[in-house]
Amino acid sequence: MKEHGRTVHVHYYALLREQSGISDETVHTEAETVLDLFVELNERYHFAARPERLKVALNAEFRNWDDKISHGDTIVFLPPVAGG
Amino acid sequence: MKEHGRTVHVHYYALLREQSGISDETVHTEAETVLDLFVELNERYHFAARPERLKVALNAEFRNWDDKISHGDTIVFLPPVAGG
Amino acid sequence: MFLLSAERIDTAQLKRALENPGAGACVTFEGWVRNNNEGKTVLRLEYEAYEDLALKEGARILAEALDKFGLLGATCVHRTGCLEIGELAVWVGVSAAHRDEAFAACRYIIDEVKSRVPIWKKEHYADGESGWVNCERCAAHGHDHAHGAGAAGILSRDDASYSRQTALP
Amino acid sequence: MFLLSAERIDTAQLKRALENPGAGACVTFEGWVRNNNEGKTVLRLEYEAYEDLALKEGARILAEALDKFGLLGATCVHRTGCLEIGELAVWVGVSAAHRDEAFAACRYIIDEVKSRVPIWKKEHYADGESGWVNCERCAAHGHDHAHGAGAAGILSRDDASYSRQTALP
Repeated sequence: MKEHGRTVHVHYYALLREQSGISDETVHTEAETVLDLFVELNERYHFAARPERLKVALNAEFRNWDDKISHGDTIVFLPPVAGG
Repeated sequence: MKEHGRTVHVHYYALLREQSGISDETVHTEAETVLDLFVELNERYHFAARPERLKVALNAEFRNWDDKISHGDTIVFLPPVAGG
Repeated sequence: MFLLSAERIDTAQLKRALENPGAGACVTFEGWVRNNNEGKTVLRLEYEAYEDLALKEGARILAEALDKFGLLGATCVHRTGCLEIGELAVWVGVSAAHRDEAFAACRYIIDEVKSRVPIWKKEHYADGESGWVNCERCAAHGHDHAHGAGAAGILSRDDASYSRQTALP
Repeated sequence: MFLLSAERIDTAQLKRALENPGAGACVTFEGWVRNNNEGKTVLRLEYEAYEDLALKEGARILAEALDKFGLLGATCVHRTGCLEIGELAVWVGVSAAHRDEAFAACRYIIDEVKSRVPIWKKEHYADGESGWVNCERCAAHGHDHAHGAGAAGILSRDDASYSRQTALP
């Protein structure tokens, strides 16, 4: 583990799951905020969705893109929902 | 049968059925309009309802109080409805 | 399809009849016998219908709704006879491509049925009294709205026997 | 009670749970899988949910509705997995003293569920294509409404990989 880094769990649903090819992963990252993490992961997966079209959940609650992430957090990027 | 008179069938529902004490009757009347007939029957039964609170049906269609009645017609005075 | 029923209404069967591969929305309304009304405890209800005209007027309301909202299906069944608390008094179900029309149409049908179809409701109260219920619009507006072709304005004679439309003790 | 179900939904049982002697009205909404959407023939749907958050957000919506409309009961069940045309995808049922609140609350719940609960829908079309469906508000407004705490305004970097939110062939 690098200095200052943190290990977080990321889950993918729907379009993001298909584009990453995985349902979830454990990531070691230097990212400080949720948005930093998204940008980092987007470089790897090239998600066909702009972050302003997504919402984000931190430990199963809706949160903000500039929220800090902590070791052990579970993060989910949420494509626009379409239930019903 | 009197001259100019006509024989009609009258049905009573709800409050009017209870106040007349009958569900239906065949009436020989000199009344020319539905309203005339109501006034005539009201003298007998003293309905606790003003005709402006009632609607009237002639041969199972909503009609007007000043409609003429004919021999053999079926007339129903309708208290305010309250389905549901 | 507008029906009157003296028996318990089978809602599952009615809902199946609304199915349509183009339907994305189904809205139903159920009127249940409530244990109170205007502050009085209700024990049971009686519904009485002028069947010939009720069936015609009910069918007209459904035809209006089908036309106005572009529905795929519309059904209403109203009970007659004695009903206990909790029993289903009236069922309305509609299916449509989208939910906007389905909600609007279901509401339209129950509102029109309540104010236009010749069905009367007698409430039996815990205090031993009973009464024929006035239509909601009458109660709300002190009866200054018209009941279709009313006799107001035609009648010149006074009607001395007028009283609150309630059964005498 | 908000539930997700991988199995067929038993609506009769759900409706019985809404019964209450003070309830005069029960309104239900059913979302059915429709055979077409935006001009394309749909063969079947897949629903995917982020269960932990979906259950929490669904429960919050029902609590809001109970409070806002003074309901006597409110339930919503959403399907997950593969659904065929005509299948029940989502069921909303509410009971209340009067029909005004029941209609308003049922509509509130389905609208909020569709726009807030993390559930995604993939349509499979007759032409062999498939696509994740955008929320209705996005489609209607070209996406100038906010999805809660969105990232617009925070993000300074361009996102060159943006494209229509649809599965690649």
